[in-house]
Amino acid sequence: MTLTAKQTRAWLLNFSNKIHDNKQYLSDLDQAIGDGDHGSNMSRGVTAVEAAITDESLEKASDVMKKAAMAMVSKVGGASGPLYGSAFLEMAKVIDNEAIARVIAAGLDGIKKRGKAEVEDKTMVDMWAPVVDALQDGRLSVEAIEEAKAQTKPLKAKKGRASYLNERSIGHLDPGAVSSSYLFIALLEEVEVND
Amino acid sequence: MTLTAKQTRAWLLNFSNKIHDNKQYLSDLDQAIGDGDHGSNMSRGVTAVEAAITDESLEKASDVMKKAAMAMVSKVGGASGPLYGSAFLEMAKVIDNEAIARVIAAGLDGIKKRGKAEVEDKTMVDMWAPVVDALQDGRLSVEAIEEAKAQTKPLKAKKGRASYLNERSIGHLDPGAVSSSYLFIALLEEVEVND
Amino acid sequence: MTKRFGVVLVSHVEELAYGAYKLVKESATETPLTYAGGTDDGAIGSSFDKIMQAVEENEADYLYAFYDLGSAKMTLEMVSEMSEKSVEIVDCAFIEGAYTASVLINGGNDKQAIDDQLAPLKIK
Amino acid sequence: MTKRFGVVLVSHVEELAYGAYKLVKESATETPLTYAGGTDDGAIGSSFDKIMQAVEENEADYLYAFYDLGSAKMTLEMVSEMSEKSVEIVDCAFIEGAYTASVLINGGNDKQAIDDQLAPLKIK
Ligand SMILES: Nc1ncnc2c1ncn2[C@@H]1O[C@H](COP(=O)(O)OP(=O)(O)O)[C@@H](O)[C@H]1O
Ligand SMILES: Nc1ncnc2c1ncn2[C@@H]1O[C@H](COP(=O)(O)OP(=O)(O)O)[C@@H](O)[C@H]1O
Ligand SMILES: [Mg+2]
Ligand SMILES: [Mg+2]
Ligand SMILES: [Mg+2]
Ligand SMILES: [Mg+2]
Repeated sequence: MTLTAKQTRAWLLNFSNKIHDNKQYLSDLDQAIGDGDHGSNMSRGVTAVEAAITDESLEKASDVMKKAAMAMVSKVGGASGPLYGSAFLEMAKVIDNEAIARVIAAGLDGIKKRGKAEVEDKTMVDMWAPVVDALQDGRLSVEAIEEAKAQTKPLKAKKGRASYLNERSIGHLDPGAVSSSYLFIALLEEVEVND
Repeated sequence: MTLTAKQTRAWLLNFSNKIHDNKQYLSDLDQAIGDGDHGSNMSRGVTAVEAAITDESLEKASDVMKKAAMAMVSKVGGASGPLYGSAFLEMAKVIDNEAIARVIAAGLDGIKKRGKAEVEDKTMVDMWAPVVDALQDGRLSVEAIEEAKAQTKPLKAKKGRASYLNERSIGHLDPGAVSSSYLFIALLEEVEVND
Repeated sequence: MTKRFGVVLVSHVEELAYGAYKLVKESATETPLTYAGGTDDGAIGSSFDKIMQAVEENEADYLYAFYDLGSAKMTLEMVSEMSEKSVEIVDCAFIEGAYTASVLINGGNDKQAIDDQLAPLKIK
Repeated sequence: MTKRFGVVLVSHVEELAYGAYKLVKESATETPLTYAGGTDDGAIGSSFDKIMQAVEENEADYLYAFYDLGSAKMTLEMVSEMSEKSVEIVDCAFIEGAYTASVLINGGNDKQAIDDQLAPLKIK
């Protein structure tokens, strides 16, 4: 089944709340291996998303997702802006016609094209890729999301600010993967994804 | 013969006047192949030299030259600051005991060590080197100085801001060589160098 | 004289972008040069809107774009994809690359000469 | 904790030096970091006194010094020769080199690790 504008809005507003609730935690994670702003970046971004998608005249899921994309691109300020922005833009292209697994897969493609990261580079990809696999198998769960999050800890960062740290990035969760976990937990809370 | 403090002061004050008189011209030369500040840099520098060497209690030529050196290093603001400064510092080390040809040769060594330039790199070296040769032969003259200046025009710049221009630096006088010409014309005006 | 080539400077910090602009402009007085630094509210980061403005306001229509660190590049790429102009994002040393390109453009060099002199400065 | 290594940023422009400081400090919060930009009267150029102050005020006694363009390097060399501290002038990309060294110092890396990661950034 495909997502409606209403479901997409609910999903993104739920995600936004989770980001706000965990803003400091995300920044603390980023302070350890980056520049300490992932929480404030994401908070700024999702605040803009809230304002952009509240418009009830947005009739299609693609309209909501495209608005969210531009808000993230314009307002986040860090790497996660163009990354989430690209993901949301690619998802907007298919969200009205494709099942959720294909939608998230399109988002993952957008992130990979924008950031050139691969699995195990310790980036957002390390959350999105396992989620796409789980969705394709009809078994996405909070446990699967938490497991994917934990799997970023032993990785050495190969992209972004954390890559300057080489071995010293090992032992830390990737902040972008953690913020992405909220996106998918929010999805599970708002939508029946495994049907 | 060696230079006295009085002669050294007169030499440098004469040089300073020439710099002030030609400030805009030096900057125009630098605008063509650099960043347009050689005149203002040199003017700022020699103004500080004037203030520093006016002290009559400086009894030795080396005291005057050392004061001039630090003034140039501290106040010029461009490459010519450490270059003239290094030249003056090296000259200060020998000026009380050596003939003028050896003094200027020491200055040239200071410039070469600081800037790593060689003859024909279109720099200050292209004025100082021929002057050292002429002094060693006891035949420094205004004509020799003007000839050395003209010889910088067909050179391609290999050092400094002008080097970014490659072939387009050809056909222009080097501003640092021109400012150096004033130093040596001033020397001729104040001291009997060819004895 | 209208020049075909221009330079855009993109930095995470407003002062860094402006300072780079000042340094470059001193030597490259005629090169179309614009800059964008920091987020919309002046924090450390990149602004899609500021970068887009710098691109659109630049007098040239073929732009060499320089950035300080990789995350600014991604925002710059999105601007590039959405702008009508040709924006060549250059993976060179930020300050040194921008200075080199700007001075060469200022001197009327052709693209091959510019690209040749930028090549040794590619570090990203 | 007092660190052995620190970083000094030297630029021809005040804003560029300060902007670079802000960018680097965001990620390298514990690295001893000082900067000097522009002439004494705020014009474009280098100031021996400002650079000397940046070197002396830095908490570390082994300093990696980064500069924007070659003429600032010469003034930096004179400061280095007159200072009691060990000042290693690094011929790397200004922003990228300073960021790299500072982040590595912040993480407690040894000199070999710092030098290894700076090597690919040498362009001067
Ligand atoms: N090249 C990349 N590909 C995928 N994800 C990336 C890449 N670079 C960075 N990221 C993600 O972005 C997160 C950092 O986001 P943020 O702190 O907003 O960016 P910035 O590095 O600009 O401060 C990282 O934790 C990582 O998940
Ligand atoms: N490496 C060098 N060796 C010798 N002289 C040099 C060198 N680099 C620059 N110069 C001299 O300095 C002059 C420019 O001085 P100035 O305009 O004060 O410096 P800046 O390039 O910092 O603006 C040049 O014309 C040249 O004579
Ligand atoms: Mg960050
Ligand atoms: Mg950031
Ligand atoms: Mg100059
Ligand atoms: Mg200058």
